[in-house]
Amino acid sequence: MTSNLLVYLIALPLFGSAILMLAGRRSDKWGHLFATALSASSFGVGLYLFSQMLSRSGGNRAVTQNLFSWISVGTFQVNAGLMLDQLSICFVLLITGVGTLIHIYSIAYMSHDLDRRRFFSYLNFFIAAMLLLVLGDSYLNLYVGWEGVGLASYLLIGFWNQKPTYATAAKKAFVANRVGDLGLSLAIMISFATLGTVSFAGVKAHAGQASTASLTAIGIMLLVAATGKSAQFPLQAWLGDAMAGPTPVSALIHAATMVTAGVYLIVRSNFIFDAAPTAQLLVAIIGAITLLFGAVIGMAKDDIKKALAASTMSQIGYMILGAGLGPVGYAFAIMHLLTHGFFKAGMFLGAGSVMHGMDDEVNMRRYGGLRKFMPITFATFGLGYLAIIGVPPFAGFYSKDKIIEVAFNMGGIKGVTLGGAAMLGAAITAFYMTRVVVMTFAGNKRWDEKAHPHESPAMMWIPMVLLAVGSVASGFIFTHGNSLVNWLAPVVAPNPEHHSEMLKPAVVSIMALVAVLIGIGIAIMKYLRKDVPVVAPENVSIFTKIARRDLLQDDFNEAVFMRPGQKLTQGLVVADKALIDGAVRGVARMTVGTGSTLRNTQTGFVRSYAMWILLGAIGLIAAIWVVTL
Amino acid sequence: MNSANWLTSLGVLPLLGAVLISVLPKANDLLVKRVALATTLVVAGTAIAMATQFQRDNVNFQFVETHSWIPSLGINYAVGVDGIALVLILLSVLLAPIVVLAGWNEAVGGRWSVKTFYVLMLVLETMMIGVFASTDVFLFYVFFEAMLVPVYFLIGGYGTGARSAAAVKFLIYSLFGGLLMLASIIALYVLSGEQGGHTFDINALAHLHMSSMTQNVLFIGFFIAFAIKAPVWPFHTWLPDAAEAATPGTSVLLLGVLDKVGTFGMIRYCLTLFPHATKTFTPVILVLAVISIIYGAFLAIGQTDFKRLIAFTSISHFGFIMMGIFAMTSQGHSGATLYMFNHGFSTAALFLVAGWMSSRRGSSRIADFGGLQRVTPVMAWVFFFAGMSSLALPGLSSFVSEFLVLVGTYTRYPVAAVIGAFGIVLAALYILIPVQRALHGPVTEGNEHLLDLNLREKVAIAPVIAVILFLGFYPSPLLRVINPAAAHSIAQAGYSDPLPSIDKAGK
Amino acid sequence: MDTFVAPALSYSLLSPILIVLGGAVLAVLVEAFVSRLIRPVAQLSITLGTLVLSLAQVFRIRHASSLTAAMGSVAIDGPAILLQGSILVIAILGVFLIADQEHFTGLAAAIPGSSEEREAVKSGEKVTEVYPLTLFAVAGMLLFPIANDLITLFVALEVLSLPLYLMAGLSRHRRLLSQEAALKYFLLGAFSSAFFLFGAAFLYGYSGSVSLAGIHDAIESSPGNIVLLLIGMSFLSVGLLFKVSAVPFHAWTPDVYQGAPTPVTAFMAAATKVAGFGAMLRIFYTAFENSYWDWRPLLTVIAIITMLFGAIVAIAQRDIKRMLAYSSIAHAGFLITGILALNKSGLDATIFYLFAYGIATIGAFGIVTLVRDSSGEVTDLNRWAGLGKRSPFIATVFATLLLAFAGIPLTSGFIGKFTIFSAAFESGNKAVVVVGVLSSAIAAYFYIRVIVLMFFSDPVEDGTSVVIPSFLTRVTVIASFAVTIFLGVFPTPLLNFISSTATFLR
Amino acid sequence: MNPANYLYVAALLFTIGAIGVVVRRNAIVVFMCIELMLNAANLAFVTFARINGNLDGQVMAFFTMVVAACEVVVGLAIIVTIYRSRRSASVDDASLLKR
Repeated sequence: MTSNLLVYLIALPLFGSAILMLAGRRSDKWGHLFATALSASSFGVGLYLFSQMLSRSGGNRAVTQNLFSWISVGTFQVNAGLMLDQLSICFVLLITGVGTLIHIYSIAYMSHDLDRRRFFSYLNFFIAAMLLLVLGDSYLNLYVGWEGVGLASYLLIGFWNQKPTYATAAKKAFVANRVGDLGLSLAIMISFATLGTVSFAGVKAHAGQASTASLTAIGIMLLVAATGKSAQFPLQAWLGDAMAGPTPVSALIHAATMVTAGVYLIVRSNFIFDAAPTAQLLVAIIGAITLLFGAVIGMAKDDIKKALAASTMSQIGYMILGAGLGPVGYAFAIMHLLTHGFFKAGMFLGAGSVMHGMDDEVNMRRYGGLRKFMPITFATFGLGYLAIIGVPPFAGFYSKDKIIEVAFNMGGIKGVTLGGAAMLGAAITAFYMTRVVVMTFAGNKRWDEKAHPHESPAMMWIPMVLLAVGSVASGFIFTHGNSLVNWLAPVVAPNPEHHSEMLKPAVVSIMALVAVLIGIGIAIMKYLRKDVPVVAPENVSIFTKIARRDLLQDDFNEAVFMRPGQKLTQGLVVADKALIDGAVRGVARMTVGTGSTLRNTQTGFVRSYAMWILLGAIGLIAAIWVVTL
Repeated sequence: MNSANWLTSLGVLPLLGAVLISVLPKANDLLVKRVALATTLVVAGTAIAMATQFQRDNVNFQFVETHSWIPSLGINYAVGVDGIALVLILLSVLLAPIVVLAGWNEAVGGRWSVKTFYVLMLVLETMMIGVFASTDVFLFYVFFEAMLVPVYFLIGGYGTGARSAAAVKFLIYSLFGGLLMLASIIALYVLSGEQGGHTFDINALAHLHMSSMTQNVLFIGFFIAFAIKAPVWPFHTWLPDAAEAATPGTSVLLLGVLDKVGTFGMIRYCLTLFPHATKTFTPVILVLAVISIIYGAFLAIGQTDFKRLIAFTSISHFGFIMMGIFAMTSQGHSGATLYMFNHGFSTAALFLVAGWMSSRRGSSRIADFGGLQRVTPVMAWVFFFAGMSSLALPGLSSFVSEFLVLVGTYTRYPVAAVIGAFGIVLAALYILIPVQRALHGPVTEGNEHLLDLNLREKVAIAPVIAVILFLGFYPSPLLRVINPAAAHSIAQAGYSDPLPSIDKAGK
Repeated sequence: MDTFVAPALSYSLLSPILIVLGGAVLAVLVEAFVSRLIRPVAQLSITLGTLVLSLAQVFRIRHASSLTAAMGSVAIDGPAILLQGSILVIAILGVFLIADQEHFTGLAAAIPGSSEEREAVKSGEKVTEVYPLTLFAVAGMLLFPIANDLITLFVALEVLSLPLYLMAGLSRHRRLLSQEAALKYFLLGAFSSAFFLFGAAFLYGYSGSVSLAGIHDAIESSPGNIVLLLIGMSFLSVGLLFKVSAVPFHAWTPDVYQGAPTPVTAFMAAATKVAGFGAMLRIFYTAFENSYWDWRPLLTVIAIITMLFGAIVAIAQRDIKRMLAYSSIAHAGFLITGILALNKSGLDATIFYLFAYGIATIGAFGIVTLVRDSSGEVTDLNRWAGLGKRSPFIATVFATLLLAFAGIPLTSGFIGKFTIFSAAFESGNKAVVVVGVLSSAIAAYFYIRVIVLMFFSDPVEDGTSVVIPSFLTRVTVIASFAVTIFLGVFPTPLLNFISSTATFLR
Repeated sequence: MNPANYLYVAALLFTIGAIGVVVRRNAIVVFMCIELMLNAANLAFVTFARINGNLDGQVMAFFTMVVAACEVVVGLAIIVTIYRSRRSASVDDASLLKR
């Protein structure tokens, strides 16, 4: 089934971005509105396609559009083709929907920035790239979007790049992503070498014939790609710094959409992972590690955005874990992705509005008792909070508990460890999110007198409200009658045989709730009962110190990659001059030297010349003698 | 126009322009420049017209033209193009007007008059066309060597810094390689004489009977010449010096076109004439290629000067091209040829902007710049764009070629491809580090009053950007021309694409 | 006791030589009897007239071939005609340079710096002995490559050498150097010709005949004592290799080239090489043909040493004339490879190379005569800096000639190198080809260095300037420039003519 | 008596001459050594003429004498000029041209 509307999903925002770029300052007046309109219209197209989809039965809901033959050399045939199926439509709606809300929010948030127009053209560009990522019908098309969003995030993180640290953060993000991209491109190479195709359909069709080894290789490479893009261990280090970007960016790119691309990639490649258990297990393990890693960092952060970033990392860890659990997990991974999209974006926008009110103060130790000053922000943020810690009946409860449950149900050591990790993560999540809420909205005010906290304009709180609605309702909607699971069934093909339930869902939920309550309790003990010092106490345990230093992730990279790399580079630069070029110059110098030495045979004394001739003659005789013997 | 003499006319046009310029009054620089620009535009137009006549699926040389030149030595003036040569000729003639327009004032302050500069330029253009078009090995050699002279004077006469030293280094290096090739050519000549009549016709020589020993020796003669031309580690040290000293325009032609003669020669001569030797040496060459990729990237990261940095990035890119060529798969081959074209444009973009930056700032040291994005947004953007195309961002032309090379190599030589792929990461570093230093951060002093691009410069760079974008999304026009030729040259070398492993398993 | 038979001489075939000799005698008479005022003009016109006439004769008999022109003592055949032609053309161009009297002392016999020398200079005396000397030398050169027996060979050698010894001493400026050059050239020349003669004696002893044909037959039937042959061959080679300045018999070349008046240098650098190699070609291709197993290895070694030595030492030179001298040594090496080839293509290539190289050399030295300061020519390379600025045209021509020496395509030098190397390769001497290629790479370096000096370095303000060339000099320079380019682009006519005519008569 | 002996003499003379050229400084003496070598050659020629039993060698000898005479003329001219300007006939003094 084909549809020629798909291209418009991408074309509209791309067009907007291009116009704003070319028009430059001339479009300062209307640029932001234009961009928002285009994003919204793209959302409209998405909705229309969604409605059409609903009108068709499960099997043939997917639509494709083939634009032209992009690269065609020998057997390497890649079309510029788009594919919209049940999986990608979820993303399309999330991207365009949340995206549009954040456009609107940014109109107000960025109103004082001289370069707002440029900001919006970036945003549009991001929307287009992200849509291409989820709509591309082959790994190579996905790759284009994949790096496109990378570029967008680079540009947006470095939006205020006159600040060197921000510029560095942007560079860091790009490079880390490139490492992931390396994985993706290798995956594509392997799949072409083994399967002779790189289109999703093709790979899906032939995956069965390929050897497990090569499929595992592909899977691991895809996982590398995912870790890069989704800030998973060990490529997670860039996400925290990425908070240098304007808060709407953090909400859209580094919470709701781009960072979840890794999850999309893995779920999209279910046919590979299902056939490569090792790779799949690795995915689950990475997810588990990261969800704890992020959670731990989250506990120690005083910068509200960094705390949220850490929690994003952790939540995506849940998704990856879910995706790593195989057919039963894919749907829940996606579900958590969507719900997370709502509540995390909402909370980021909330954080943004707090910063807006506190003239860009990000240190939570300088907040406190803000709830009466910005009630709406508090309300929306609170709902998001309840959602993320997984309190029923909020969205997080449904999605996260499902993942924990499925994890336990893997059975055996695997089940216990993964499930346990997820459970522990839930508790920690509850702790640090409570900490955030308490430090920000509750307790005594700790900001100095210059700050005049105030509620943000409607332009900003309306999107927050809408997202809050999402974070309340979405979970219920998705799980009501297994709607999302069934919806995604044609894509991810859950295997019918039912797992031996190690634990009943109810049990899992109760355990989870208990864990959450413990987390909340400790947090309240620590931060509500005693009042929070304005400067972070130094006399803390080594663990806290390490956690504050992001578990030494940067120190590690620096020690293992950066410094040796720099040494190597300097060494090579010297070696190039000294050895290679030196060798060349040496030969030249040697020749000249020989010349000036031989020159001295020309003594100027005629008798020595005569001597030469005489010796020459004798030499000739001697030689000719030898020759004839 | 009679299709037989397309190439000759193409080659003669710049010469006519040169003659015309040389009779113009010395004083009137503007007129000289205009004539030069007009000439190059006419040539470009003619070339495009010719390209439309090219039959894509015909793998034989087209627009063939043969006149006996030195019959007593069996030397002919024989020209003709296949898809690969055609693409490279297009590259040369398209870059020429851009270079003229972009470097509108770069001839000023040279040793000699502006006139001389453009005469040399146009003569060089003729040579470039000739070197790609000739199908007679001797003729090729003549162009190959004669081409050095104008470049030598362009670098030494109009460059900056240690220009004459750089020029000499360039010339000696190239001459040395050329002479080794001459030895091989002489051997070919003698062999052809022993096997029925002296000839230099590439097709005839391809059927020469040679012992594998002979093949290897002669192959080395050719290969070193080409390896020096397309600087391959460890023959590269002339390039950074030359690129640093030469004017931006010259550098564009040097890196963008002249160095391609090396890689082109590998395809056209090494592969066609010495298939067995090619097989023998492929492992060594792949190692060299991979080293070039990584080594070039690392040195690029380590450079403190824009021009040297770009030079080293090119060394890295030439590693990719060579890898693609000697991977001996249709993807690798087409990718390599496409890479040559794309690299021409992305380097052109990088070098022209770098040239504008340094001419405004009076220095090409990266450290002297800072915060340009605030002062000169357009220039900064163009540089950033050029950088992105240099690091092969998907959606830009160079991505297509780089990925084809990698995929094509992987199917036959996975290890080389995997190591080479790390160039992708390093590329991000060698582009983003200078971008951050020069464009981002606060405006450092000395840069507050730099002027942004003027209209002429915008007009000059616009087509480059357009081409890079267009080919990024729609490379087919070129690929359709390249593919048959590439497939042909692989078949000639006695290779065929490896099958996907599942099919192999099936067999 | 049979009756005396008058020798039968075919004068028309010998006419080129006879004309030149006649002209020389006439010139001597003029020197003796014509008044000083009109002497220069008269001499110049006589000399040129003679040479042109002789050239015309050569052209007239271009298809002739005879062994009996002078009772078998000379061979008139293709190579002979070609070489004589080249020599005459070069000689004419050389005389054009010599005609610029600036270079010659007014009174060769005067002590440098003595009162009578100053007198001579003041009275604007013009030396004109140089013309008859030139003519005699030319006559010797014409005879050398066609001589078909050892006697004629020796006589020709001396006839071409003796005048050159004297001419080397005629420079106006730097008299002492000039005289020293003459002395060295003379002593070493005589020394080497003694070897030549001794070698000739042994060859005669081996073969019992002084004619090359006789030696050839003797070698074929190899009757006599091989030792005699070997000694004879090597000593004869000493004399010849000396003339063409091959290492280790080269030592005179730089000194003499530098000391001699530049026009003379030009003349002898170009013409002597042609004559010398002409003779070598004939001897090695006809007389020694069958014993090449004996001499080829030696000549190979000498060729290699010569190429490398010339190229490498030239790099270290600071004086343009010395540099050209060493470059001529290197070229001698290249030419020897042509002799080594010992096949038709080698013969053709060598003849082509000789002509191309001779013409280019004349032009190069012609330009050297133009670069002067108050005290005459400037040969110090450093003072050539920025010549390209002072007079672009001259610099460009010189650069072109240098590129020709370096063997860059589209110049005669390239075709020459290519043909001669391919001939050597054909004959299986791959090593020589490789070394040749390498040494031309080295050689390229110092040619390029001069170009850099002329174009890429700024002029030093020390009064060095390029004088407006006299008409004749201009003709020489332009002619050699034109020929160099023409032969680089359209060598076909000459190549064809050579390959169609050049076959030795035995 | 064995004609070969004449050849030995010739060779001896030639060697003496050659060595003389290398070791003696005075230009005149050097020149005379060269003459000696020429005459050694002459001796060889006539000897061979005798051995081969034809006259060519002897003819050659006559030619050589003439040529040698010419050489003397030229040579003395040069040497004398040098002597006059330098007041010395030592060949080692004439060594301005070098390297």
